[in-house]
Amino acid sequence: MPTLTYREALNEALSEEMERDDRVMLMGEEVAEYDGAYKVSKGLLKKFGPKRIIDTPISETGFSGLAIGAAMYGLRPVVEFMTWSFSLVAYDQIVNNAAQVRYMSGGQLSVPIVFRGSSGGGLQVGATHSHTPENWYANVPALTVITPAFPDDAKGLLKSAIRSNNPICFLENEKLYGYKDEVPEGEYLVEIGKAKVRREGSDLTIVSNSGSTHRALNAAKILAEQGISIEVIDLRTIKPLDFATIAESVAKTNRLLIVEENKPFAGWGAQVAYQVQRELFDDLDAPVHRLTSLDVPQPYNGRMEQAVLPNEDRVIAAVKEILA
Amino acid sequence: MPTLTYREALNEALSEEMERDDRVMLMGEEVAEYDGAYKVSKGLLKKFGPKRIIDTPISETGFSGLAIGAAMYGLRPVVEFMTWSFSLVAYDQIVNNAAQVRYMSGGQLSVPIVFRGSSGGGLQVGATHSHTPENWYANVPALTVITPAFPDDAKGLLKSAIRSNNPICFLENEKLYGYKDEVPEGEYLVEIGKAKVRREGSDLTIVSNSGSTHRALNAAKILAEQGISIEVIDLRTIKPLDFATIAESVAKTNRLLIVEENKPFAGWGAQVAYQVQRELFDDLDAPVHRLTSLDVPQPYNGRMEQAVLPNEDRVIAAVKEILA
Amino acid sequence: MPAADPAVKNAKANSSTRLPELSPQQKIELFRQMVEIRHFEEKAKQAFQQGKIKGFCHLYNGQEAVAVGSISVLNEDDAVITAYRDHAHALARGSDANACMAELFGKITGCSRGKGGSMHFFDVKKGFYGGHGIVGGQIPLGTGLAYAQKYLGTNRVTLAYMGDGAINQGAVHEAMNLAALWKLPIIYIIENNEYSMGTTIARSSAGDPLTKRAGAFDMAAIQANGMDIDDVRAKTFEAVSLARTESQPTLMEIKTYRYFGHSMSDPGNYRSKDEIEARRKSDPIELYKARLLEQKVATEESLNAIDEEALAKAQAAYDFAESSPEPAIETVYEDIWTPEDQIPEFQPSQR
Amino acid sequence: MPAADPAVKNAKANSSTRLPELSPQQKIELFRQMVEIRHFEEKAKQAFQQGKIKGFCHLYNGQEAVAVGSISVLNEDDAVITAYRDHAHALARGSDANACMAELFGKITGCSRGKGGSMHFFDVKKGFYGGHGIVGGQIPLGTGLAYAQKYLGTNRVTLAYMGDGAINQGAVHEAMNLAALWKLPIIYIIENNEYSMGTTIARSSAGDPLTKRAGAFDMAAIQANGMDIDDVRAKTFEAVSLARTESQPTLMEIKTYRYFGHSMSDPGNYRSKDEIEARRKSDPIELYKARLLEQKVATEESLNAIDEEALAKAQAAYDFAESSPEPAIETVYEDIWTPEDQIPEFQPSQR
Ligand SMILES: Cc1ncc(C[n+]2csc(CCOP(=O)(O)OP(=O)(O)O)c2C)c(N)n1
Ligand SMILES: Cc1ncc(C[n+]2csc(CCOP(=O)(O)OP(=O)(O)O)c2C)c(N)n1
Ligand SMILES: [Mg+2]
Ligand SMILES: [Mg+2]
Repeated sequence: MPTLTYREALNEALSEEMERDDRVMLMGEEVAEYDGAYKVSKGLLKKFGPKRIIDTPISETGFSGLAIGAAMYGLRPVVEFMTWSFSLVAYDQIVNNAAQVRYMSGGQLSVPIVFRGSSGGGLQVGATHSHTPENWYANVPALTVITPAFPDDAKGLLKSAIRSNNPICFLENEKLYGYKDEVPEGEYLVEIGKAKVRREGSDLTIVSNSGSTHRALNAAKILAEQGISIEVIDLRTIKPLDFATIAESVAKTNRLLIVEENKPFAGWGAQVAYQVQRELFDDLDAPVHRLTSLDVPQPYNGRMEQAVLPNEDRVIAAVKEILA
Repeated sequence: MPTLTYREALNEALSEEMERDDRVMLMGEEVAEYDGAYKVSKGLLKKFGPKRIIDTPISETGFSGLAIGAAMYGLRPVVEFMTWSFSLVAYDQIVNNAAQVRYMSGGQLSVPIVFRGSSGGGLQVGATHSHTPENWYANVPALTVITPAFPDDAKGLLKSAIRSNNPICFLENEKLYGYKDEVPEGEYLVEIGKAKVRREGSDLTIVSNSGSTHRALNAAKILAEQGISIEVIDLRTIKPLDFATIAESVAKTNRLLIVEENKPFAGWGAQVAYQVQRELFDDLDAPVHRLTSLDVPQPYNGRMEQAVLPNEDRVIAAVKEILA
Repeated sequence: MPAADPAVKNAKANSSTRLPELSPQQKIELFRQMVEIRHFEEKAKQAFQQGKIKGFCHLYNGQEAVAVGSISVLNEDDAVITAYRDHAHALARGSDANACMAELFGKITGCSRGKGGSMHFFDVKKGFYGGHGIVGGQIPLGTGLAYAQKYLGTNRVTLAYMGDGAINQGAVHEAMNLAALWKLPIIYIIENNEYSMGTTIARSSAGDPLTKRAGAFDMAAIQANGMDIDDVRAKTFEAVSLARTESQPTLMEIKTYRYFGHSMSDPGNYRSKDEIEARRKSDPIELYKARLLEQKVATEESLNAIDEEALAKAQAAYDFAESSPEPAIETVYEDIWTPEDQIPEFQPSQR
Repeated sequence: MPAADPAVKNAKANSSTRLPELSPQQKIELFRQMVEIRHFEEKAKQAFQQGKIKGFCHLYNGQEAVAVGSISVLNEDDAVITAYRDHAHALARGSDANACMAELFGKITGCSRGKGGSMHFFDVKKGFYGGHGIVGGQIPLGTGLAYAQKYLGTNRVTLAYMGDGAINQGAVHEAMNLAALWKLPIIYIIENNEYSMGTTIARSSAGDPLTKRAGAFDMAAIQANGMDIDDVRAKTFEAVSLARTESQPTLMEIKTYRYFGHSMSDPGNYRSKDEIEARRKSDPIELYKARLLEQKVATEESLNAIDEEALAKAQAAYDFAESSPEPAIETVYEDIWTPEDQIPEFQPSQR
């Protein structure tokens, strides 16, 4: 199997799906001539031309709404937010239009659209540029929220997302673009709404997503050396939530730690915690714990930002606290 | 004590605070000459003149941002969203500017601003107009989110909010504007961040806010006739969360039901549930349950909308399920 | 190109494609449409007052010539999108009055299955893309319809309507820049009824006339008299021709007036009775009626008969709506997701 | 009033308040400021390449005459706000170069205590309100500063800067309408460096020139040559006078050019070396230097000495930043909330 970066895997997904269906097009700031701010769309302009790879002005509300309208008309747009932090200016279009026109029209319309781009902190770009907006979207009925952690999932989930006939928020992670791993060639679809056990273990389950999955796996490796066996579930899709996979694991380990980069108040981890205590009340040997970012805006300073994020040390400490 | 509607109580709070401090001004669509779409600002233009009660164009991003800038300069603006559903177009200004400039400036700036307006469903105004956006804001560090359920709290909390030197999202409830109750005259401040036990009971605790508190109280009354004793905690402030009051009650009743009008995925109730199972794991005789709106966009049809909302019947059924 | 010049810059396109003369039947048909809309709205008003319609309900009385006139120059497969004051646009597009009234009543037979209500009518088969509640939010969507029309090589155009108040939403500005930049076949129609709720245009919008907003983008702009359906048709036709032949957008400002409050919940204290009475004197239906009589296209009796028929049709719609069933509660879970026919391999477990 | 006429409509205000002639010292001071900014940025570039500065870092080289010239016509108590390319505006406003460099290094001695970084400089004591990362998001804020200045009767004005790409954000359009409608004492300055990241202005903005965007609102508009500090000063002074004497906003488009990539992370492949070389020939510092020499305001040696001093100052800032302490980790919890001095009764338990 070829080894690709997360970035290349996304690029391959885009390219394959655009080849497959000429109603698929990519629109966003600097996606065409610049090859993408993070080079996810590298080479696509050359391959597909300016009709299908479109540079936009800095008008997120305008081009998001435009793409939603185009989807209502039968195109299958992929909209790149240079980062998801910039989607805040387009929040209304995504929530009120992408997510709701099908319902409000009694099912006459569909909105086959993928909003995608980088997200998350850790690169010292400050409070305005480091959001993890997955809950803001996952709380909205009819929106699907996907956050891949590995190159294979990046490819397989993006391909599925583009084929989906429904509106999808696809949150990539800036820090993972350079991450390399094996990725199946050609037709490779990963099912939306399915979590994946990325490491098996018996003492405690960690549920995480995106960058946090890597922190969790790193911590699990260190803990293994200390004789502690951690099962790591990568959520992949935040919503719809694959509760069955979580439940199966927690029924086995009886302990759950959730690791998420969100700010703590009512992040998706709170939803997981709620469902687990409700459905597996008698299986739990300890309360569900969550490890999140600290409840402060993102600072620029590197040491401070590391302290804000749920780093490996904090994961290890939390595991030990639960097992204590 | 005089009896006022929720609407009149808010009006009194605005009026008193504007009299007290002439840096306080009110800005929004139809707040002046029209006396407010929901008449919350009735008579204020007459009393304070057009310099301090300002009708705006339909430009929520523009006037929210303008008001944040004015707050940075020392004014104390109150911004009315005709409904909070329309704040979605201003989401970036509230999250990235109101909530973050103080932090990003290392504490040089403060943003004494109150965003307020009606919110919630139940009036058959459809999916675009029925949002309960409290989580979308409460998830953001540095934002305070207040949702009063009664006229006295509406007055006392709005006065405190206007005096606060920090940015506050104050979510009123369309369906409560006509609700009447006793309200203390003159100087009456309610502390931000404090929940209130609105009914004492011993069998089960309900935590709720805003319109849901009324549903909970109605259900509690009916249940009392059936010999079931419910304690109802009105959260009042969603964030910062008054966990102490919740904990005290749950330690007594050992059972918790959360009633919130939010769509279910990662609503504030999930946060409450998370904290309760974590801190009071051994006190719980049953898992924490949540009753939320159904996970669908808001339908127009009245019977359907009632089915979507957490109505009294659903509260009673949930209580009985927990106690079974 | 002149910036804020309120004249469409397509002299060429104009000369080659002239607005076709209407036959007497066609003229009478336009009259009928306006009258039907008027009666539909009167009936809706009555039903609202009876408590059969809930939520917000925005009536169109006074503005009929705008929707009917502008939509009359479209082809059947062109697209239309508007805000929440949407009954007339659906009806002018040919939507079934029964289904529209039933939507107001929240019935399953409604044009949005009772889920949309007054503000959220949809009839995609007729090229009507809603009915949108967030001021200005439909304008990027409409721009996207035009984008797709061009992308797919359809030679179709889009009419995207908004109120005068909507022009101050950033979304409108962003969308207009995109349309001008990418040469999209769209006509933005401001229905300038002088008020956004209780706010006069002078208190909400700097820059007069509103066509100047197009000048910012070197976009064509044109004004029309919304009380005169022929003027609306002529000007819209110019803009539609420019869109269809040169794929260029236009901003139209159509001057009109609404007789009732902003919505049924608005007592309308910000306008005097006198002002409204004065404006009713240039009623678009009366004006057109007089013209048809003058042109001897129809007789007083025949037009009165149309009025009677329209009234009966509105009553029939009311009866249909009234007698239609409520949606089954389970339908609350329908229409959230489109079936995933593109990824059949995951169907069963997809959701 | 003419709509898109790129001329400020304040002939009256102009004649009464003339841009004062600069003394030789003042001219040299302007030169010094530009040179200091240039060296500061060069030093920042070096520090970034050394890995001492992280995140995004947007340099100002080539644009110095814009910030220095426009800010030089302000009073000390006027307000300034800009986007993320903000080092120069802070420095021109009189911020301490050491504190600015320390901010880039993320140190506690930084002008935002290490919390803001390159994009989020603040120095409120100097009337500098940031440093904002979301394109266009600062424009409503700046409009609010001007609103408060007027509300409080200060007779002060605000300069609100943005890039040419920012003009397509809806926030900018909404704010300009408000400023025109409410007659706010603000000057919107587009620093038109022809690119938003890799996108030329022709590919992002319909309507040429950008001053037409003011025409939409009957707002005064004026262009300036951003390579010529005297022109920037003269035109900004006109706009500032209009704001101060008549409380009227102006949109300025200042034509300029940036020499380096969009940010330090941008290789800048979308422009040829030739293009940049050609533009460097009209360097604002060189141009002004030549003028000062021609006017015999200074000698080559004295200007070279200033250059040396500026270099030394930048190096000193670097050293200061380097040797400053990191913020204590606990400061992560500081600066979230302002103390609640207005409601002392609830202080202890407020948070
Ligand atoms: C973003 C947003 N803000 C506010 C509202 C509330 N609102 C609905 S209609 C309206 C007035 C619109 O006036 P105009 O655009 O002139 O249209 P008209 O009603 O006159 O047809 C307002 C303020 C809304 N629906 N959306
Ligand atoms: C809303 C938003 N969208 C996108 C970005 C990413 N971004 C930062 S700067 C920039 C280009 C801005 O160009 P311009 O306004 O011309 O300013 P310049 O960089 O030339 O000074 C972009 C796209 C952002 N910060 N905010
Ligand atoms: Mg109007
Ligand atoms: Mg630029």
